[in-house]
Amino acid sequence: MTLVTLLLLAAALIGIGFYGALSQQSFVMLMMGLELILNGVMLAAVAFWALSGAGAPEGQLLTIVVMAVMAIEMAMGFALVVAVFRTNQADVTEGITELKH
Amino acid sequence: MELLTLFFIVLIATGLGLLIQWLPMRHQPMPTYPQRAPFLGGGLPETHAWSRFHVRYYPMTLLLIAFEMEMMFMYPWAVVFVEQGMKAVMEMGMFLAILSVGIVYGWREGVFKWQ
Amino acid sequence: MIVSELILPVALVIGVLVVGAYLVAVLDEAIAGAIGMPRGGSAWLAPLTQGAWLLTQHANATEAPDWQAWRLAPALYLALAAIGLAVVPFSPTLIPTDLVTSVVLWGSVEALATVVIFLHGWSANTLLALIGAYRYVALGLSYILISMFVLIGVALPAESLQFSQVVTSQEGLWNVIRQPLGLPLFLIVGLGMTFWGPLNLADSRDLAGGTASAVSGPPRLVWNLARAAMLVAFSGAAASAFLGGWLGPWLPGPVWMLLKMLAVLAVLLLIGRLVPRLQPERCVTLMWVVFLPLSFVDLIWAGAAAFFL
Amino acid sequence: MDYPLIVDVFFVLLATLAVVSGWRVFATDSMVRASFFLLVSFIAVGVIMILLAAEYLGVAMFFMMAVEMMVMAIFMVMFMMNPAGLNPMMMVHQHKFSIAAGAAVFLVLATVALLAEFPDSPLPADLDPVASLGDELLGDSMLIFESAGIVLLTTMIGVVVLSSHRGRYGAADEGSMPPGLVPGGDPAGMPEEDDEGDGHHHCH
Amino acid sequence: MAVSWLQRLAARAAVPVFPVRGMHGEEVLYRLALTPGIKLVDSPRHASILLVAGGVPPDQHDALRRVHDQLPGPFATLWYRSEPLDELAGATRLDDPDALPEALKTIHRELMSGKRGSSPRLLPDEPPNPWEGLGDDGHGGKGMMGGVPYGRPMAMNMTDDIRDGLTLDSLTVTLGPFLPMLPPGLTAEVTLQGDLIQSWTTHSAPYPIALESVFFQALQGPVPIAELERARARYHLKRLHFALRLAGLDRLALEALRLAFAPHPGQDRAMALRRRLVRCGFFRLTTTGRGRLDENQARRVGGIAARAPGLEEDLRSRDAAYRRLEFTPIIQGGADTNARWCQTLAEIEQALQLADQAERDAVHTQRSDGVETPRGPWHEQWPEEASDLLDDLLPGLEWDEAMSTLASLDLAPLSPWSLEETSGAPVPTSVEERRA
Repeated sequence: MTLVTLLLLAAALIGIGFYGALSQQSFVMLMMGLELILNGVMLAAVAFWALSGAGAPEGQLLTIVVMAVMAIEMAMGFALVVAVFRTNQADVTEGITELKH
Repeated sequence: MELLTLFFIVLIATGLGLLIQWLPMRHQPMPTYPQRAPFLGGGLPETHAWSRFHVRYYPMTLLLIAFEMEMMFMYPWAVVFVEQGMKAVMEMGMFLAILSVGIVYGWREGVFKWQ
Repeated sequence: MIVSELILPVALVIGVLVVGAYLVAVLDEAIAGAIGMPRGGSAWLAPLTQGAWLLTQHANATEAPDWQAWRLAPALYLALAAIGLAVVPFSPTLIPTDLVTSVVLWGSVEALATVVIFLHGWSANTLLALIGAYRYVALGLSYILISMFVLIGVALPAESLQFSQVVTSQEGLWNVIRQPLGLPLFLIVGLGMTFWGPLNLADSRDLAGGTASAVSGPPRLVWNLARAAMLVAFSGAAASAFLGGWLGPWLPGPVWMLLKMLAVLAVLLLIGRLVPRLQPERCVTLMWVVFLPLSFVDLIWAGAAAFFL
Repeated sequence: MDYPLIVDVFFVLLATLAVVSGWRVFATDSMVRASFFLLVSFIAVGVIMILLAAEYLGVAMFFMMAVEMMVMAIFMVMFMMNPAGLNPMMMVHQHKFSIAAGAAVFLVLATVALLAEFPDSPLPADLDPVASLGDELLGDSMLIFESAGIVLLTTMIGVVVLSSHRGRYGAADEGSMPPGLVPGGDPAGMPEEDDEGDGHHHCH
Repeated sequence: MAVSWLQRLAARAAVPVFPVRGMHGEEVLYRLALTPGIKLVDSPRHASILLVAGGVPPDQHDALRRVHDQLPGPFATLWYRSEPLDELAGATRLDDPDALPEALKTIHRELMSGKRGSSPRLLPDEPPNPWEGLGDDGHGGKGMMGGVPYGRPMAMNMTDDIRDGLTLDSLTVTLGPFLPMLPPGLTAEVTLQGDLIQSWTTHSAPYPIALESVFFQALQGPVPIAELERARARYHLKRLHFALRLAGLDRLALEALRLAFAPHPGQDRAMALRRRLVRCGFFRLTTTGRGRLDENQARRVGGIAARAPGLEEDLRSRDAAYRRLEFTPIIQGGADTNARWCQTLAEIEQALQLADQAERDAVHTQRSDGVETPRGPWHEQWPEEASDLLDDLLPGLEWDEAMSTLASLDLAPLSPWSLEETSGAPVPTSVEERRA
C-alpha cells in the first residue's frame, strides 16, 4: 500500500464513475456515477493526507467537504427528480430541459 | 491488529449464518410453484411485487441526508468539546439551532406525514 | 500473543452472541409466562425445541427472489450484531476490538442494519415482505439521528469516541444519572434496531410476519438468531455507554458487564411485551418531532454536565 | 512509510472489491443491487481509509454511505422502470464514447500518479486524527464549518420545497395537475384530509 | 444419529398451527389461543400444521388449496368440523373441541418422528405462466417491461395516485379469504401504490358470525337480562382480542379472551382492562383517527359503529326492563377507529354492569319484538351485511391503518344458527322452532 497504488485505485474509481456518469440515461444512475467519482476523490485526499501531507488537518477537512458536496448533490438531485417526475412522469436526463416551463 | 480481529469476527459470524442455512438445505428439494406463490390468504397477485414502489416518506429521507451531514461535523467536535470550552458551546448552539429550524420547517410543511 | 489478541476476542464475541441470543429467547419466554401468556414446557427448553423444528422444516422459496441477497441478509444481520458486540469493552483489558472511533462504528452498525433489513424484505419479491421492508426503512432512517445525538452526548465527558474511554469517564458517576434522558432514548434505538415490540414495523402481525413472512426453516432460524444477537449487542453498547460497563464493586469487571447487559435486555423485552405496535406514520412523526428534540435536550444537558460535573 | 505485509494483502483485496463492485454498479440490472454495490465500494474505500489511520473518516464513510445508499435505493426503485431488473436491460447512451472517456480519464490520472513526484511525509506518530480534525473545525476552518451549516440548512429547505407535495398552502402542484384528475378543485393529499371515507375522487 | 436427536427435540416444540378460519370456526381458535403448547401463527410458512376450522364454501376450495400448498414440508392437515378436500380424503377429521389441542400435539409429534408423512401437494407444479426457455433471455421476458419474466407479468402503472400526484407502479392483488388480518371469508381485489391502498373491491362478504342462543330466545320471549348482557360483552371481548393481537398486545389480547370465558366476568375486570389499554398507549399509538364513517354508513353498519358517532340507536332503550335498570345508550363523539374502540370498551363495561344489576333483581326483558344484538338492532330484519362499504372507506389508507380500521368494524352478517349449535352444545328447542 503506497501512495502510487492508492492513487491508481482512486483513478480507477474515478474512471468507472466517469463512464457511468456519461453513459447512463437515467438521472439517478447518473448520480451514481458522480458518487463513484467523489469516492475516488475522497480516497485520493485521504491518501495524500496520510502519506504526503504530514497529517495536515486540511486533508481530512477536504474529505469531509467532498462528502458534504456529495450529500447536498444527492439531496438536491433527488428533490429535483421528484419535482420533474411530478410534472413529466419521466426521469431520463433529457426530461430536465423541460423543467423551464 | 484490532482490524484483523474484527475481520475474523465478521467472517465467522457471516460464515455461521450461511452455514446454518446451507447445511440443512443441501438435500431439500426445490419447492413447487404453488408453494412459492406469495401468501395472500388464498388470493393471488397479478404481477411481481417488485415495482416502482411508491415510498410515502421520501421528503423525510432527503431531509435526513442533510441532517446526517451535520452529524459528520459533530463527532470531531465532541472530542474537543471540553478542551475548547466556550467556543465549542457556541458552536453547538449554532448547530442545534440550525437543525431545529430544519425540523420545525419540515414539520410545518408536513414532511413527516405520509405523502 | 495470537491467543490473547485474536482467538480469545473472537471466541468471546461469538460465544456471548450465541449464548446471549439463547438467553434472550429464554428471558422472553419467561417474561411472557410471568405476565400471563399460556406457557407449556420449560422456558429453558423452548428456544432449543423451536430451533430444532426450524432446522427440520424445509426452507421456502418465492417465485423469483433475489437469491443471493435473500440468503445473505440474515447472515449479514448476524455479522452486524457481531461487529456491534465486538466494540463493547468487557474489562479494561478485555476489549475485542478497541477501535479509536468505536462509538461511530456503532452508529454505522445501526445504519447498515437498516440496509440489511430492507434487503431481507425486498429480495423475497412478495407484497407483504416488501411493505414490511419499506416500512422499516422509515423507522430506520428516523431513529438513527436520535442514536447519534445520544452517543455524542456520552462522548462529550469522555473526550473520546472510544467505548473504553466512555466507560472510564463514568468512574465518578454513571451516565445514566449524569444524562438522565440518554438511556431511555437509547432504548428506543435498541427496539428499533431489532424491530422489537412497539417498533416491530418490519415483521409485524398485520403483514403476516412482514419481511419474514415468506421465509421458513433454516433461513428463518438465522434471522431470528440474528435478531436476538442484535439485541444482545445493543445491550452491550447500552451497558457500556450508560451503566458504567465493567465498573462496579466486589465482582470482576466482565461479570458486572454481563449482569448489566442482562438488566438492559430484561427492560427491553418487558417493553416489547407491554407496549402496542406503533402505527408507522405516527412513529415517524414521533421520532422526529418528539424524540429528536428530546435528544437535543439530552446533548445540551450532557454538554453542561461535562463542564460542571 | 512501510506497512506490514498483512496490510498490503488486505489493501489488494479491498482495492479489488472496491473496483469490482464499482463496475458492477453499472453492469447489474437490479437497481437495489446497483445501489448496494456502490455501498460495498464505499465500504471498501472506508476500510482502506481506516488502514491509512483516518479512523474517523473511514468509519464515518460507513454510516454516511449506508444512509445515502439506502435513500439512493429507495429513489432508484421509485423512478426507474423495471427496478428489479426482471428483464435484462441496457439504459445507456453514447456507450462507446463513455467507455473511451472513462478509460482516458483513468489513463491520464494514472500517468499523473505514476510520473509526478509527491513529497513523502507520513503522519507524525503522535497525531490524534480525530482531535486534530476537531481542533481544525473549531479553529482555522471555523468559516467552512459555519458556512457548511448554513448551506445544509438551505439544502433542507430546498429539498422540502422541491419534493414535498403537501404543505401549509396546499398541494405543491396545485394547478399544474392535468385536468380531470381531481374534479371540483379538491386536490387529493391536502393536510388533515377529513373526507377519507367519501371516496368520490378515487380511481377504480 | 444426530438427525433423530434433532427430530426428538423438534417434536417437543410448541406446535405452530396456521388456522384457516372457516365458517363458525372462530370459537375453537379462541380456545386454542389460551392453550399452552400451541402457537397460532400468521403465515403458513411458519406452521407445521394447517388447521381448517369450520366449513369452507365450495367456491373457496381453490383458495384453500393454494394456502394448503403454501406450507413448507413436512406438514400435516387437521380438519375441525370441516369436510376435507376430495384429494385429502384420508386426512384427520375431528369434531370434538376438547380433543383438538391433544390431536394437534400428536400430529406434530408424529410428523417430526416420521411416523406421519407430509401432506401431498394438491396443485400441479407449474408456474403461473410458462416461462422457461421463452422470450429474449429464456426467462419469459420481452424487451424492458414485456413478457412474463419468471412466470408473472411485471407491475405496471394503472391509475394515477390518489395522494401526491406521483404516478408510479400499482400492485393489484386479490386478498383473502384466509388472510389472518382480514375478517374470515372476506375476499377483495386491492390495488396498492406503495403501502397505500388505491382501490378496494370487495368480492365476497365475510362468513356469518354466530350469536349466542340467548339473542334468538330474546325474540321468542323474556330472557334474563344478565345472560343477554354477558353474551354481548363476550362477543365484543372476542373482537377486542382480535384487534389487540393485531396490535402486538398479546398479553392484553389474552386478558380480553380470559374475561370473555370467565364464568362471571365482573365490571371491575373490564374497567381494569380498559385502564391498562389506556396506560400502555393503545389509543394513542395504535388506533387512528382514520376509517371515518359518514352518517349513512354508520347507520348501515349499526351497533357500535352507529353509536360511536353519536346516533342514539339502541333497541334496549325501548324496553321497560332496561329503563328500570337506568339504561341509556352510550355514545362517543367520533366516527373513526379510535372512537369505535372507546365505544366498544364502554359498552363492555356497561353490559357487565347491567348484567350484575339485572342478576341481583332477576330482571327479564319485556319486549320480544326486537333485540339489540352486538352487531346492531334486529327486529323486522337482520343487521345488514355491509362489507361493500369498505370499497369507499379503505382507499387512501396506509396498510396498517386499513387493517386496524377493518378490525374495528364489524361487518359480517349474522348466522342463522346460534353459537351453541355451531360449536356443538345441545340445541335449545326454541331456536329449532324459530327456524322451522
